[in-house]
Amino acid sequence: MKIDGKRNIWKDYQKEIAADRYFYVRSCVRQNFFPGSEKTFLRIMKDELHKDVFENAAHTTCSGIGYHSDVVPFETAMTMVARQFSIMTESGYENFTTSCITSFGLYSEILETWHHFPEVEERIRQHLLKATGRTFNKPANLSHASDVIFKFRKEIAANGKYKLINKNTGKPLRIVEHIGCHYSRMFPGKGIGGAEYPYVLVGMIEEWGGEVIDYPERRHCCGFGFRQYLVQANRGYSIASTKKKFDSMAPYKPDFILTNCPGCPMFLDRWQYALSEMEGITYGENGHGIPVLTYEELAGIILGYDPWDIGLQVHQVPVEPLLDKIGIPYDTPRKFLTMDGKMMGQPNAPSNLKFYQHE
Amino acid sequence: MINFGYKIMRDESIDLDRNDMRIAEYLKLHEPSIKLCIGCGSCTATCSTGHFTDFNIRQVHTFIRRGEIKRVKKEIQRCMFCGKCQLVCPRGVNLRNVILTINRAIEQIG
Amino acid sequence: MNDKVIVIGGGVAGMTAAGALADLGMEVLLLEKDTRTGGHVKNWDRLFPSRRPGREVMDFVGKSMGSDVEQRCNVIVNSIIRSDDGFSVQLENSEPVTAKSLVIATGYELFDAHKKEEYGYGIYDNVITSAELENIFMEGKKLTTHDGKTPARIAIIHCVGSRDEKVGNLYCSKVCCVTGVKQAIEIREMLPGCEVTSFYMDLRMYDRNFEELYYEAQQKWGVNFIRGRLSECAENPDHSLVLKTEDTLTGRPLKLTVDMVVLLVGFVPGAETRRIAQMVGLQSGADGFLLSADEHILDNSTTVPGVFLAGAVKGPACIVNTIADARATALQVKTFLSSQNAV
Amino acid sequence: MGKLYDKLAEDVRFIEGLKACLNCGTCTAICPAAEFYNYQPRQIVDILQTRNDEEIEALMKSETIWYCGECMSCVTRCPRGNAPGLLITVLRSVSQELGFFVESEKGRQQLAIKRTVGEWILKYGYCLYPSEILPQMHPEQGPIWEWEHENMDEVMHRLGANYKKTGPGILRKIPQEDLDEVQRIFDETGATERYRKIEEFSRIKAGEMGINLEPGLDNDYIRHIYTANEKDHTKDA
Repeated sequence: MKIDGKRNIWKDYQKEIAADRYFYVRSCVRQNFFPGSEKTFLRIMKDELHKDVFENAAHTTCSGIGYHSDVVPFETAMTMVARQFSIMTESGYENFTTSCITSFGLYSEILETWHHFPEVEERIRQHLLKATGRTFNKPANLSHASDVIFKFRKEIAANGKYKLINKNTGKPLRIVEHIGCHYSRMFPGKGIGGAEYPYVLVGMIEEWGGEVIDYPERRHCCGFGFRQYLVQANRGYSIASTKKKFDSMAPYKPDFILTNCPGCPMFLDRWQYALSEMEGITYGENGHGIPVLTYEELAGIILGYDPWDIGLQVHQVPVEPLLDKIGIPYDTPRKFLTMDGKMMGQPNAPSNLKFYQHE
Repeated sequence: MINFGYKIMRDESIDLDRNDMRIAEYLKLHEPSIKLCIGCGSCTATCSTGHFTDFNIRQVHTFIRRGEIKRVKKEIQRCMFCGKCQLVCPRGVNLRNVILTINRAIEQIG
Repeated sequence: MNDKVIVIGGGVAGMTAAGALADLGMEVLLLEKDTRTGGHVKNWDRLFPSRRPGREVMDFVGKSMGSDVEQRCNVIVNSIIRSDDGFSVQLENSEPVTAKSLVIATGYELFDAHKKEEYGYGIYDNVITSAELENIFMEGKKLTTHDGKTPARIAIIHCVGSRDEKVGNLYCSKVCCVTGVKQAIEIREMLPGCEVTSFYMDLRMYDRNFEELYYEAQQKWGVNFIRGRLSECAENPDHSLVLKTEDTLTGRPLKLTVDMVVLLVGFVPGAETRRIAQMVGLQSGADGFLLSADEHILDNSTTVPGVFLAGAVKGPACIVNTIADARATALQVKTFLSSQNAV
Repeated sequence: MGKLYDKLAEDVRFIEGLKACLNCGTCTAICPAAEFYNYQPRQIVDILQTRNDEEIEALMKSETIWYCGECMSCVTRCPRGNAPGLLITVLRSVSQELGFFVESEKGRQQLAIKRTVGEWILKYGYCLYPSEILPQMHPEQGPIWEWEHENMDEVMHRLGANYKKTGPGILRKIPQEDLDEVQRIFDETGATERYRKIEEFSRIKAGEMGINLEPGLDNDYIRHIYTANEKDHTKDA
């Protein structure tokens, strides 16, 4: 592998990312499964980078999961997106940053559609006006929240307490990066690094001291496939896709997986559990899984945030082995406590996948 | 082991790294004209069985050459040996003997 | 000014045109930007379909120029000025040269395989181009992987940079199909134990003895042909390559691991051709290659009086067609100058 | 050119997605669904470009169009600028509009999606909502999700959410006036009508199949479409 070859491609896919004053919209999957990640993103943006990130309570889902599972028509999804733009406009912002990759892909697709078919944009403006009385400006800058963290990766490294180095061996951690399909597959120019060798996560890993693993099924989808997970009968396909990826990456013995899409970390995490229960397979060392992190969680780790404050306790594949490798202290007794420090019971341990509980 | 209500699906792609190519090799050795196939589909177009069923002779012998024997083991028994395919083949592939050879290979190799 | 013609470009087209013009009694100046003439063919070991050495053709074309053609290598054309009685060509670091007629024979470039990102050229160690393979043959080296091992499986990938809107080239490059078949045979000749698999969409065996070569590759050399365009290439820990394609004849996705991949890179219009064309005001087609005055009946002349075209400036062409074309161009030049003189 | 084809071609995604296929197979080669299902995106494009209404209708009634996961990997690779994944979205839209979706096992699942994600959007303003993601319907979410589900208010509070509360934040209660806007957008742009059709065609189909369908998720038809894999989806129908 010649890394310079990739660097030449990365040069061709630079992308303009706004420097401040972001209008932030949330992700349905993130809020449900890894809420700590969105909290950590805002904490980093405000406390470390002193940026203006604004959220308006009136924004809703973009309806993307409904759209990609085909119950929500394109016309509706476009108008829902137009409404988000309208809320951005009324809030006085023009840099739109989304937490979700499905949304980011949908926003990109819609803006592109409007560019090529201005009559569609006009029709959607009429729909929105009629339904809600709203008008809107299109964003001056559209980014995914991972683009923003990428942009400030050096500042985060400068403020950082930890590096992606194995403290026992002194060697860089070996990391698999997984990019959400809708980040740049349809429009390679909209993603940092393009569609074939996206750089958005690689850039963070390089900057924070880790080493990136490229493996044959790197580009393969995590298996979500919308309806392919939403309906139980289809999940055999979803889990088979994930298994394909794990079988392909396992020989490289990755220390963890880094993701930028809200859905992927959930599936890469949960399907490891399901595979351990269905077939007794575990992909890490000694019955451990391979920890899966969001980029917000990783940035939080680098900055020395408490693992349980950034939400690492809601991973089914425990992250403790990774924290140990980096040398991050954690307080196991606090792992499953409430905000006020009260007990609320603990999750059961899976049968085959190692899990960490307190006494 | 927990039953989650579904099974992990099997990869249905053709994996030339893992497939057993013995029958394909046997075929190439004993009826070398098969190597000349250009995938034109003349055989399928004229196939007697294919006219009444969804049997696709071109696809079947292509699967064999890819080592996908399980997929077409039953399928191949549907050939009626009318020999029309051989008459129309632009590359002179002896398709009748291709099928006979595959059957022999299946008997010998499994 | 006597009947002087400047031929720009010293590949097979330019050399042939120059030789033919000299035979017809013209005074010919051949300009070549490279250090020596011979174009792409001088780097090609053996030629399809007969696999004769490329050198034989180069020798013939070289000799055909005789001593009457003035050759100047290492020259860069800076500008071309048109006047009533011909053209003045300004050269870098040199006095201008003048002529009554110009033949543009600046040829083509090979597609830059880096642009086909998903194939990993320049990233994965064992992905090479057809031109690099030819170079290995030319230098008489043994074909090995990047780390010096004898490859057990090689894949040849057709249509790299051709028939591909994604890289901006909708057209077919014509000669890659037969080149791929030729190279497959040559690999089998050199490494009998090495399996060779070609991934193609169509095998466009359009010319004499091409289909026969394909037949030979299948029958005698056991080359595998799978109908499906390569979708992506990825590297294994041992630097072998996983290829993903559809076997379109069975309708199933197909995976194959190989030790080396050879990309059959197509023709693209040359930057130098575009530059020179602009100087004289010639138009390009949608494919970027130069337009002649009429694609059927005036394919050697252009809309600019006195400017003629030869060879692959007009699109992908094989050697036999290029030689015939260049000779036809010479005749057209002669006809043009005769009519000028008559006036 | 047929009427069905014309109908499909009214959609801008169809115009963007169907140029001219040369049957090279780069899409099928890397399609995650093609690996596991009897599915080839190439075949979808090839059938559509025949403009043959009979074949297109059969396609819209088939299992085939429901296998795609809309990952759009095919779009990245097509050398002719086709987008099989986009064409699938159009085929699925029209299949639901015309009631063809109930003719296939996979198509019938649309009712289960409508009654979950589809209704949650209107009820909560989110595509997913934690109290609705029941561990028994999502056993692979594991013990961690069971624990979260049992302690949702506390867990969400611990993780910094603004669960069920007003103001901005994670899983906040979206104000009713905003949910009303979403409802009006759905009414105005065809989503409400699509929901109605999914319900109506499913009701008729459930009757034909003799399976009890009632509102909500706790009924035999929903259980059936949510779990049934009676066909071999790896082989031709």
